[in-house]
Amino acid sequence: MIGIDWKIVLEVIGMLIYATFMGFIFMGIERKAMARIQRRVGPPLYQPILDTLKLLGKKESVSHGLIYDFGPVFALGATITALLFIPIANFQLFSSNADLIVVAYLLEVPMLGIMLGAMSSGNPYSAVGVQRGLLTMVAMQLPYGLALIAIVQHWGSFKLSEIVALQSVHGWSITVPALLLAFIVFDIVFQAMLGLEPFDIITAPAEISMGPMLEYGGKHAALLFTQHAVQLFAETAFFAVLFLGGASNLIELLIKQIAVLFIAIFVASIYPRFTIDQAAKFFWKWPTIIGIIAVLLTV
Amino acid sequence: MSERNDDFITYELQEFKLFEPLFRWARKKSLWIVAFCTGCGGIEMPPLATARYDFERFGIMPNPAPRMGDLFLITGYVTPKTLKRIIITYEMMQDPKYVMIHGSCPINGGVYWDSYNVVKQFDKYLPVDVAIAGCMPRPEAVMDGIMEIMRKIESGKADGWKRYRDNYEWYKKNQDELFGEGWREKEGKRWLAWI
Amino acid sequence: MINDLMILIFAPLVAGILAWAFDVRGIREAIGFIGAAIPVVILAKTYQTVLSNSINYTITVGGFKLIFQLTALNWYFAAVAAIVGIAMALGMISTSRSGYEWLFALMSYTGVLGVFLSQDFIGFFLLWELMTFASFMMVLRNNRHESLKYFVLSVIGAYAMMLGIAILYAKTGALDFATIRQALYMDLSIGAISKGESALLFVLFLTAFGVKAGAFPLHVWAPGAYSEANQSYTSFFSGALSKAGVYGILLLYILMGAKLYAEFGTFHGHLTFAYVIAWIGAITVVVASFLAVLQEDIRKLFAYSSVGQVGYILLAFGVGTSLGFAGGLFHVLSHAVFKGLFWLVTAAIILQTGKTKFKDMGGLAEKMPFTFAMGLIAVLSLSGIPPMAGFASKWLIYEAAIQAHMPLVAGAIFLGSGLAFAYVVRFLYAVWFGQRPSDLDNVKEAPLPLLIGMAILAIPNILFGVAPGLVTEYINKAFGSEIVGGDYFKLVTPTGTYNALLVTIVLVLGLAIAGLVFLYGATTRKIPVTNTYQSGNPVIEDYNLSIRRNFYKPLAEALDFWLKYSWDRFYERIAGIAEDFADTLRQSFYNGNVQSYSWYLAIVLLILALWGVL
Amino acid sequence: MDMNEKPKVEEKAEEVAEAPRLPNTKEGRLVKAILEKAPYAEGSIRRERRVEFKVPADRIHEFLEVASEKFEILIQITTVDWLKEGEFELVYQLWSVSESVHAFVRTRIPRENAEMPTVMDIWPVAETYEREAHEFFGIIFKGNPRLGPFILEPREYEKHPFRKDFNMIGYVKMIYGEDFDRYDESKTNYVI
Repeated sequence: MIGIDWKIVLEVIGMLIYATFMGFIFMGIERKAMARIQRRVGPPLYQPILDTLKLLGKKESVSHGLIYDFGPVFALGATITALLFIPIANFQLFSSNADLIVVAYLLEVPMLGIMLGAMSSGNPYSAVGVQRGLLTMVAMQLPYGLALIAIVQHWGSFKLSEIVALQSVHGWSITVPALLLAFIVFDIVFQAMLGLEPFDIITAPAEISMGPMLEYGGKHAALLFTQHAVQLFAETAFFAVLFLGGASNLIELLIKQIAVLFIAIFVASIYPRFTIDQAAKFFWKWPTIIGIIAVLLTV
Repeated sequence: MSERNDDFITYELQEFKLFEPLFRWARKKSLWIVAFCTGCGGIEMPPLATARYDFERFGIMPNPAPRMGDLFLITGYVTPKTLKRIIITYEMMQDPKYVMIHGSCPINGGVYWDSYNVVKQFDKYLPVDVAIAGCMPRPEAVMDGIMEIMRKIESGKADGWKRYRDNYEWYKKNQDELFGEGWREKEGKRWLAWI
Repeated sequence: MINDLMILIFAPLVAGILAWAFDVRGIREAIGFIGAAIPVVILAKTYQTVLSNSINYTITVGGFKLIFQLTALNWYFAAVAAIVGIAMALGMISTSRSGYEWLFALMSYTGVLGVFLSQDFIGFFLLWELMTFASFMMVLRNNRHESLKYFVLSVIGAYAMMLGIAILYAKTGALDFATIRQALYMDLSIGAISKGESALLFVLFLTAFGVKAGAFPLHVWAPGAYSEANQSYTSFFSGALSKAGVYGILLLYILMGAKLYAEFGTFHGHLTFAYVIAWIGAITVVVASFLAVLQEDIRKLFAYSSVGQVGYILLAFGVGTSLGFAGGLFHVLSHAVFKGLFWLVTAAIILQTGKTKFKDMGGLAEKMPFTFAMGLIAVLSLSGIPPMAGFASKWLIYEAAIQAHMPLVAGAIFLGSGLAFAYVVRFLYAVWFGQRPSDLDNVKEAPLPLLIGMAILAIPNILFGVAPGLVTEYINKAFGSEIVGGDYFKLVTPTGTYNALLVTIVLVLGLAIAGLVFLYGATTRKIPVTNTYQSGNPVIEDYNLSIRRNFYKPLAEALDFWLKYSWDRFYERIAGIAEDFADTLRQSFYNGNVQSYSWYLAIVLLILALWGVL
Repeated sequence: MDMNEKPKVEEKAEEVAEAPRLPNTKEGRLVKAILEKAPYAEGSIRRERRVEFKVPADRIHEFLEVASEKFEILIQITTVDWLKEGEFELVYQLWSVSESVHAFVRTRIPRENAEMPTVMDIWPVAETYEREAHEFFGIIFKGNPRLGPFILEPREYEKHPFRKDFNMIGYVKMIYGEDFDRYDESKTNYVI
């Protein structure tokens, strides 16, 4: 149907390798920055790569059934799909074929993959983790939607490449007051999507020992770590494209992504953890109110 | 329940020919500690993660899930009741796994040498890679132990898990001798009333 | 050609009567299946002719002229009902216990087809009542209270429609749609129908169709009725019958759209009356989804989910733009397909395990693999995962809602789809995964006809997910104008694109890459469910390892302020008041002794005399 | 049984006079008040904020009900095994939040098949302390529903390990066999 033109195929392969590598480096930056905030030396930047290699190199691998294996594979596949539909710097990849809503939904799909696998492991802790993950997702869906609607209404188009073009002409989204509110809302939701501190109810390390990922070891955990890395890269790119005007080349995009990451890290290293119904109440109070104001301003 | 363990032993392992040196380096540089503080030394581990000693420099991170963890710290005296949990958690960990025992109690019973409730020699029940002397060793001694286990992994001598697989019958005999045959069933039934 | 329509409409009814007559296990299933298959055949045959012109058929019955017409639009609705009907027939082959169920199932099938095809209010009303009566009888067989609730609300809807028809007849003097439409159109200038009357008409028709579609305040009957009827019939009940309500709303647009626009004007750029429908749809989506998440019974969960999904369609029609109609129509098809599939999966589960509560199910994935695979397809489609039909229709609705500058309504959809995701995963966890209770160990796979029925409903889920262009191209022809561009695999709207095929291909490639990484590692070893990490404690068979009861307790706590109010209890209280009033009336007036009756007569005569009438 | 409880050395000097002159301090008034209501007990003041009562075994439940108005919290049930006198000494340690005074209520019961009424009806928390006392000393608390193996392994539970007549060295030698190697038969010179 579509002629296989080798330019896109090479771009895709190059982008996947670049995104995975940078995703791991972002996780390394995350751990290093949190360590430096606590006046510790902190691990080397490439530590997540080492962790994933060690997990992949495990000599034994355990599984609770077919769906237990399918979960992480589906999560990583969905994240790679989401990544390839975002216009990253000057590479358009497939972004001309999909728009904001499709990418927003593709970024939600890995959650289903992880939940699928975690549920089939039959462990009570992972069941509690699944319950919390779903409730967080339900809670953040409304503000997340409102922020996206505000952007679309302001720029009048769903296509990400068009939004980037408009931003390069009229200036970044955050310069518009209404979209600044949407920026705040999206940043809170971004914190929950990555599972960083105030909202790491899903994998609450002390309470329910790693939440859904509890029964994952060896190569399943390696898959989940790679998925987290690619998701980190995809979501920071999505954030940059929507609010910080995308980027003409990779370096500029990298700077914007790291800036967004540092906002999340600083918030994460300060706040204690919400309980799940506090998080739900919080998401339906402040981010939703700000989101509604932003949406009404841009109508 | 006991026959289920045998397949856990007879299951063949994955030998990575090409990337073995890379994986060995990765295993050395990223050890994850199973956050299961067994005895009185559990409180000795957090100082290692604080700003002064910071074992995260070496890529060590406490991890609550045994499936992902590979370094198991036995800190302090080991009572039979805790030993049952340690054995179950140890068997859940995935294969290249290492055990490090802190303090003299797991080595030879230490101060509780004559107590009915403390296991005298931990080594009879689970293979040990590095033992650190001292009635709760100071963080410097523990860091030295960590250095030691990293050197052993690098040189391939940290083969506690291989020893466990090879002479599993001997370990199992000792365990059954202490707890009695089929102790997992009995233990599970005993706590059923409370769950 | 002419009597095709008659065969199309009344074949199921005839088959139903025959099946009821020959109440023998083998024969009535065969007759019933044939009765359900005939409409599919006729619709397939008339596909080509419908695209160009419409087929008409008029018969005069007792002085009334009934007109039946098959145009592109109602062919679409009839086709949706036919697909779900054939799947229902297959499902009922294995789950129906008597001819009674076949009779009333096929009678409601005739009613729905008649409603979609009729072009005048008499035929429309009669077949509407036939449909309601048949579905009421299906529910009456299992649970009197729920059927009574359904009956009362349907009667309210029927009376509202009757009044509306009467007013229209009085005003325009005609009963068939074409002349009414013409008269109302001309009425814009004359102004025979005042603003108040058109508002009354709008409210009457809205309640009439709202009851059947399960709109917010009138959704109370749906959970009870959907869960008490025979489960495979419920796939038709919620898949096709609720579409009759939605077809009614569409009819409202066609007949009175211009009039209502002239009367009520616009509000912030949207048609006022359409904005009301949109908000009813949005509230239905949010309320029904929240209630669906907190349910403990598998049937109640899917019942509330059906109400919520029909709320999506109402919302899409409420948006009022042509893209809104396209999205709504596409969602009619995708909802009928994945909800029908869900109900067949529920039928299979209840047939095999005999249990309906979540707390005594679990771990059925190994025991019923095919049903589980069908359930997974339905889950992916309902929660709107890209390669499925559910996503394509939701994507169109999002586009329409945001493009028409209805932000808060679009926000409601986002919340609704999040909740849909939550309750669907709750179903997956409670039924398929986790630890299997000991009494479910000898559960076998569902019988063959049920599986075929599920397969029939699963194929369109995937087909229209990967190639949504097929449906949107037909909708463009039905509306005559080019609403959604793009070829079979790509949807192009003025503001956004969605290439379904490319998304599927890239998803498959992604899965392949992830699979490669997976295969590289050590070969996996299967372990029993008791070998899990319970912080080291030994786990034995009779530990309860899965959360099956009130899975979303924190959400219930976060919402306890809103959960205090329930329309169901409100209606029950009104019913109670009405009953008490009737009792007091009976005690005081009709107390049986003749003297008081003579007194009443005397008083009435006196009043009439004073009034000077006598 | 408390590990960190310093062993009780029996006070040499008995209370001299029959009706002890209680100083007019907060503790004094408290003890006087309780002694009026429970004449069968003897109360004395060890030091500021610590009070002591001796109560005969059969009247203990009644006395504790009286004391529970003033002493709201039951901190611990300590058991002392007097092997030579063939008696267990049960010490109910109470804490009065209102007057912030710590009370020791002592009773003596014979060692062989020791029986005690439960105090769970006064302080429900007593269940755990009684189960512990039962497991380690074998005292039967009538009315406590959940006596039986509590923390220890069932094998050690039968031995009631904290009784003085429990031959620990012999038991450990039997359990751990050859790797229990650093002892000398006579307890005189331990070889560490």
